[in-house]
Amino acid sequence: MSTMTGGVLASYRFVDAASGAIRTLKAEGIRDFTVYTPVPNVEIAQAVGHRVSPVRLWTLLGGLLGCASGFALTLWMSFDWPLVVGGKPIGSVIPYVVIAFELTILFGAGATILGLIFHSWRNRQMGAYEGRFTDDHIGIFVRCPTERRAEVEALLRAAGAEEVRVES
Amino acid sequence: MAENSNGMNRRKFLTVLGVTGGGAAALSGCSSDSVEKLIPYLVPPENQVPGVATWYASTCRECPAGCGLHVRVREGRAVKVEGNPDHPVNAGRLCARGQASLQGLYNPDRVRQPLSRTADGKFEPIAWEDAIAQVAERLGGSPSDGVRFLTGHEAGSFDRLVDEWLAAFGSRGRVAFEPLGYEALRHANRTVFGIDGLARHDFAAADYVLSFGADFLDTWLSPVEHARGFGARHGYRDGHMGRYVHVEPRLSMTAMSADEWVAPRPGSEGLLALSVAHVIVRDGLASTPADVHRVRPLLDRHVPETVAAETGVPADTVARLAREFTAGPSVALAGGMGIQHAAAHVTAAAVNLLNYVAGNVGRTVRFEGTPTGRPAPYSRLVELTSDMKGGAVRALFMHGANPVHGTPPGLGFRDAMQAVPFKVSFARFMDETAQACDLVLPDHDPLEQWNDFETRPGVHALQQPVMQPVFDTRATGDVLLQVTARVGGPASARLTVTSFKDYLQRSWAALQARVGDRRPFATFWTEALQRGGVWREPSTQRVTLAASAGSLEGSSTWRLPEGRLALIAYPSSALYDGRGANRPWLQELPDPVTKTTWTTWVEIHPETGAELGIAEGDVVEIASDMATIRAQAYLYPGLRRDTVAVPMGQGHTAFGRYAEGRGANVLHLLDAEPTAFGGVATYTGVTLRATGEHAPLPKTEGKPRQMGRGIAQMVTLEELARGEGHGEHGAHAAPVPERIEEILDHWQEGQDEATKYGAYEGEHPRWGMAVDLSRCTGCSACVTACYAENNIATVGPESVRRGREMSWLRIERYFEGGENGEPFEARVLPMLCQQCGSAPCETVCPVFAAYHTPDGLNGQIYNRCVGTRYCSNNCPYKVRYFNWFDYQEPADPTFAWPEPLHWLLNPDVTVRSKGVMEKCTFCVQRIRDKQNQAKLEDRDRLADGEVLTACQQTCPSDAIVFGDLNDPNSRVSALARETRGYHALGELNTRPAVTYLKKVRNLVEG
Amino acid sequence: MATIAREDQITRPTYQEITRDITATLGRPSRGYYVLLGFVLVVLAIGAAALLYQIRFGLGVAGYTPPVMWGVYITTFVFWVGIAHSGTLISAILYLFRSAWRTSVYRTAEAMTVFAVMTAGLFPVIHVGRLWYAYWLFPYPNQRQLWVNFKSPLLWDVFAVSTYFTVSTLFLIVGLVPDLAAVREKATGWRRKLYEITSLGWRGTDQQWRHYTRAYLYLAALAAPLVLSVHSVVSWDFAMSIVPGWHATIFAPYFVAGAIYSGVAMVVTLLVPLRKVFRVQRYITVEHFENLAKLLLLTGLIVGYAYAVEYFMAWYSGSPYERAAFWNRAFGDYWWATWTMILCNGVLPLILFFRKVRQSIPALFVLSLFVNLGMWFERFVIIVVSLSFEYEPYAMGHYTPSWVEWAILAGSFAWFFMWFLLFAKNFPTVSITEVKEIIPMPRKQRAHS
Amino acid sequence: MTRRALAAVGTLTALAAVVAFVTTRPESALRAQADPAQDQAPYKAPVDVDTAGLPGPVQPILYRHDVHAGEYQMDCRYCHFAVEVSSSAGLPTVSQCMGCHIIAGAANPEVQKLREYWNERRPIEWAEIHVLSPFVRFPHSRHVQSEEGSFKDLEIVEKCETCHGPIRRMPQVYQHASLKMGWCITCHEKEDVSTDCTVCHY
Repeated sequence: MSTMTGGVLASYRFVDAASGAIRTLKAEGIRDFTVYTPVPNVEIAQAVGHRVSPVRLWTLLGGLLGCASGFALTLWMSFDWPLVVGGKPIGSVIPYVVIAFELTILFGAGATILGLIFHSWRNRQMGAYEGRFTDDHIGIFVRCPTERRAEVEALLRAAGAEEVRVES
Repeated sequence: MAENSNGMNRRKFLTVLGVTGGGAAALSGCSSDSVEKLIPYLVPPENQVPGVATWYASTCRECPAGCGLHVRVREGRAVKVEGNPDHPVNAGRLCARGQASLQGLYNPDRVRQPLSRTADGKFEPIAWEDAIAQVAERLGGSPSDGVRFLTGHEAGSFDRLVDEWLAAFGSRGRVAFEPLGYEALRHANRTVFGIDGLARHDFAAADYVLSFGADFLDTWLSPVEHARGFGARHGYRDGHMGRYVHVEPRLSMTAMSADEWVAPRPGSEGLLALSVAHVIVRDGLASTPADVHRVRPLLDRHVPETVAAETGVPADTVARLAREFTAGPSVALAGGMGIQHAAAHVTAAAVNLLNYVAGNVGRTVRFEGTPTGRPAPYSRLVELTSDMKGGAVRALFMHGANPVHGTPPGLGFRDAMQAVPFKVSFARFMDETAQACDLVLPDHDPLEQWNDFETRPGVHALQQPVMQPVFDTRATGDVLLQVTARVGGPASARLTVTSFKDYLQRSWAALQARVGDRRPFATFWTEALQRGGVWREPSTQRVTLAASAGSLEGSSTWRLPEGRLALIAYPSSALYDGRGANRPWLQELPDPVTKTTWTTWVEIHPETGAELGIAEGDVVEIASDMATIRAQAYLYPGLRRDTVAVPMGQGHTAFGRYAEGRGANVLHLLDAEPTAFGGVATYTGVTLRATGEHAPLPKTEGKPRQMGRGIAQMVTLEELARGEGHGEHGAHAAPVPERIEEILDHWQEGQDEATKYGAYEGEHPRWGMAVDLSRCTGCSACVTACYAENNIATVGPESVRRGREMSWLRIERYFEGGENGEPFEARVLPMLCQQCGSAPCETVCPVFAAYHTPDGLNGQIYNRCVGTRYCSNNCPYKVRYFNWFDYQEPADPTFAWPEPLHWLLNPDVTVRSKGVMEKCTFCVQRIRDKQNQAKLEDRDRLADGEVLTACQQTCPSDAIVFGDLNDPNSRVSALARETRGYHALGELNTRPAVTYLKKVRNLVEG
Repeated sequence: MATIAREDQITRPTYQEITRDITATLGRPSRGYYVLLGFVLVVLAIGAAALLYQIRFGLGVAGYTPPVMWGVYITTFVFWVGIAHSGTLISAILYLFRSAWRTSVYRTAEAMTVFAVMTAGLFPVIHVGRLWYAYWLFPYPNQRQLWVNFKSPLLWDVFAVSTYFTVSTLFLIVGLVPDLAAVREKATGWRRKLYEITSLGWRGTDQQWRHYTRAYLYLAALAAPLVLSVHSVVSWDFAMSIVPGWHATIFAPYFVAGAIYSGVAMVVTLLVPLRKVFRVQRYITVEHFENLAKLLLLTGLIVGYAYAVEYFMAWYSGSPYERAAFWNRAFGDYWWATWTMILCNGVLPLILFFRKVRQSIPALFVLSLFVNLGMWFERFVIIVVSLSFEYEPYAMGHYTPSWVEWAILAGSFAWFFMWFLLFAKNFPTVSITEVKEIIPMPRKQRAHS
Repeated sequence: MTRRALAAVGTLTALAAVVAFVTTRPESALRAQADPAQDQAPYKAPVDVDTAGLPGPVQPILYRHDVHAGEYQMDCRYCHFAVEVSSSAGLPTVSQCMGCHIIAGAANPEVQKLREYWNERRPIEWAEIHVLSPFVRFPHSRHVQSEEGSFKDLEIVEKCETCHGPIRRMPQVYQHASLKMGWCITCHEKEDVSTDCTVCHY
């Protein structure tokens, strides 16, 4: 996370150019940058080289919690006030599987969303942005102190940027 | 329930009661304040503890049978009637009409105060004193025979008072007209035995019943008493049962219990009876009395072979009937209205002879002396009518009779009334006759008044007021005495008592002397009130043949006119002659045979229907020489093809909201001319015509046949004797291997064990029921009892058409055979919640509104019910009923208890609101009540038979037994173990608590 | 991998065109739109009035005839739940299968899913006797200390349908976020505000995509079994009971197939006019319809097979009740409903074997209407006809719906279309991002293609 | 992004808090009864009370339970005569009131009201305080006669006060317990008596 918001913003038309730029940046030891893409792109992702999102853990834990609470809820409620229906055991596990299953899904999905929100928030990246990055351009914003900006600008241009500007 | 009702709940019930109990007889009805008020009595009424029921003995006056009643009174209101167990006639049982007597008491269409007709023909209220003054003024002056008094059948003090009162005015113009007057039977008894009266038939002593059209289980004479005896003797027990053969062109409800149905040509039953008698005498099958020689010539003319052509019954059948009839104690019966054609007296006389030659008279057929108060034959009414037309009648008083509706219009009674200058009715309801009167002085309901009734010789029954009168009515006896007091002079000198109660007590003082009781009168009186009356064993008259016996013209049968169908107009088992038509319980009670409600139908044989192009529900025009009426068709295989049948009782043009404008009055088709025996002939020739109109019949039956599903099962006596009681069932049941059975049992034990938590721990009873189908006659008394006990709403014909009737207990009626030459048969089965051990309904309820109680009931918690109706879908028996509308909401058009009908609501049972499911719970309120009582007496267990469900309590033939299945010594568990026992749809593994015992038919061997 | 439009390889749209074309669908609505919306609202008002009438006087105003205790309402409930199934199928299951043709149709299908569940969810409430207590079906803590019966299939339904609604709504929203960000950039005024809020600050950064793609994958992975479970649970409402004609093990797969079948039909019904009105023929092409048609054919064959199997099982079980129930279906009072169902669902779709039909959009549209109708009748037959002919012959009955039920049924369609119309004009009905996704990003050097 | 994410988390937390709040069980069934220490000395009811300040509805006559049951220690069953035999406790009839008040308390204005009722032969319309839903059966007799659980050694008045509150100290009666199902059940569970639904609902 960076508190510094100033930097250099470059926009690319071509994906190979953008990924080349990312690789160059990383080679130069510049890691504090944000890449904007209109669609998720494997090439860019590989260039950036994040590890797999931890959201999947949330899903797993949510699902397990859902399953456990599904059985806990049904069984506890059944025995809290035992009422016999149809001669069936008070705590009938088989039908409760359905509830547990649904809660697994519900909690799993809920936790996934929470994880998504949480991690997106934790890894939020401040910086310059342009509307066309959700349309057809790829943007790379490099946060850097004023003194390095010229160097970065040149580097991004060299990689084939359509436009580069310095944001303060 | 009833959260948002204004006034229809238990609590309000208590509230307003306090006021009336305190003496201010204002029925504030539904319009009570929004603030809840508790109103105590001003002074404590006798014997009344709030919340605790008091029981009073009285007598049922719904029909002339006169059964004894116990009336349950809560907070000063009668809320249920049951049979008086001490009463010799009904021994605690009651029929549907008796159960519905409460709806007479609380009928919203009762005449609420005296009414006087104004110049413009409308009625307006009048003060009692003015009304009495008016009557006194009209009667004052010289004594004359121009005063006439028409009553219904009365037998007791009121009967005598009316005669004395008339005499005080110098008149002997009393006519007691009972529409179902059994003129043919009386005529036959006079002709054959010289006895002016009716016999008593001992069904409990008769192994063989041969009925010639007598519907002795629906309306004939004393149906509850008959059902009791018949159930005891004809019901299967330990390898024995009676046999019952019914002879009538139509299979009536009574005949559905028959082991064999013989359908002779309509009008020829008498010949059949005589030919049976012929065979008996010819073959010496019985030790016939010596004086039979007097009728030998008559009998000799009726050789089975020659009679067969007339009756359509083969000679060997006749011979067999004769052999069976004389094989043991037997009784033959002749129909009342069921075969009342122009030759009905011949039939009745023939049956008398048959009984006589078989030696039954004096044994199963007993004459026990003449009771007080005999109804006059219809012909007397005809005379009265002509007197009226001739201007001989100055003043006409009417009580308990509705001749305008209850006689063929050809009689012209209504027109004749125009010729009478002063007509006074004591009717409780504004019926057709009261409408044509000048003064209507409403009588108390039988449950509000003092009276007595001599049901039959030796049975002196008392009626006492069980509660304050609902409306501003007066007992007619009192009014008569007030009139004489007002007139003064010689009239009042002859009647010195001031109230009818005094008059009654005087005659009871005389009775005390007659029965030889030497205690103080107060003791005698109190004891009689508590018991419901005084009974003595009557002496049996010795009977011999009268001189006229042989004069019977045997060939005088009624002949069906060429090209016509024979119409049978029979009394409705629910509405009787029509007097029950203003009781919603009876209107909605499905007819035991056709399962139709709220209307008039015409029963047509399916083949006849096909010939005439008539399908069920088609509106049919029925034309006789007299008139034409319209009724909806019901195709019934239990009829001869040349016969159609229409029930009486509907077609009221007055008589209140429940009766008016429903169906048609079949009496319109009948000839008003009295028959040779002085009655109305209820057979006539008619033609049918389909009108092209069609509407679904308001009937509760879905499919008339059980598709081999073994719901109502039957076994023959022969099969039982061979040990084949397990019977017809098993369309697909393959034998289960023993090992599998063991595994299943083991699994079941595990399941049961896993339910023992909380309230389910420990020992509990398991409530169960056994229904003996060999006793059940389908009379439907239980259905109405259930309505009464459980606050079940009536829904009206439109809802019945949609199958929305609420009857928790219904009598299913299935037809068997009748096709391809198989004998036709009808079976009945009371279907109620089976309180399944593994109830399919319970599991599916999302909110536990349906669940299993520790004592084995399918609890239904109305206030928890959300109304998904899933339980009903999943109930294989379809015994769950949904509140489609708000039947308890006075503001809704579907309100089922218009004021003051809601007073009959049982305060111990929740009145259900719209959107909830309801059902039978074995009268759980009765179980809990007894359990509470037992606990207060430090008893943990209830005794067997301590709890009686409402249906069991009223069942005239004792077909229903209720108790604890976990107690191996209870009556119900003994019955449940019988070989005849089966569970309806048992293969679904619902483990019902209701065990049905198969119907047994005593078929002829070979 | 299939691409969006094989036949117009040359005119494959650019990213810019995609954004432009799809954003254009959110433009100022025509008068026709308002007329249609107005009509829909009027019908909805009629349905609402009918419902109020029913609440006031009781369920008796509907045509219920015991023993038919469930009628049009539950039929329609199952119908809408079924409709709801194709959305998640297309978006989740086909996503997992990496089937590229889904991208231009999945948004519509998914929105349809959410609105169909919203419609379906009304019916259990409408059909209960005391709908003001319908919340009792949820296990919430209350002073009565009473819980709910988890053994009841209705409770499973409560959980399944509400889970389904939640998850499919989340799924829709998650998929919408990048699109809303794209639309945001083109919008002005209040709309821009709206999209700024609803796009949750989406910029398409590498971190966002990193978590997003994972989350989306797992959501899809969760939604896929959910979709199968929900209609299985709905089918168990019937299969768990003892009603002849309901109690069958085939019900879960049979219902799931039927649900997808009806859902796909509804997607076709919606896409045909949508494509025309929104001028997105370029994105939703004949090939898409052909794929949908194949899906229709597949599920239709499964459904047809299930019909046959039902009869076979009724016969093979030897149970007289089952046999009678199925005999009654085919030849009893409701024969017309059964044969309508068989004709629409089992016979008509067989014409999809012809490629010509699969590629004819008008034919597909008409066929989809038939399938919609047929699938409604299927539920009607299963529910009403089975209930009318159960165990007790004495208690059998015949049900005809009343005007109240028809009005509420019409109202439910209005409710559904109201939401769909509002959605279509305010949110992209074709996924901008995913359509782009299947078009390779432009490269400077032609990659080995 | 930050704020929105925070808002989402906040909403969820709030929801959880609401659920937790709702989950709290209902009030305990048995409130503290009248302080036994007070019963040592004979209770003296205040002579004048201000009805305006008292809880509970105003009755047509200010009948003082604190005087009758508290100070004079009259048995509850004297007036509520049916309580041991019936589901209903029973209300005294006006004639029963007059049994004493024909002589007693003649000067008291409230007693004079009673006499007016009696003279005019009017029943008194008391406002009902303890209103159970119509679908609930509450047999007073079973509860009053119960010897089970904590009822074993209680005086009858103490049994009454278990549900009706400190009647002996109430100048004007008010509803002490909620009379809701949870309240019934809490006691039934505590006393280990049946919690079967059809004990009360039918």
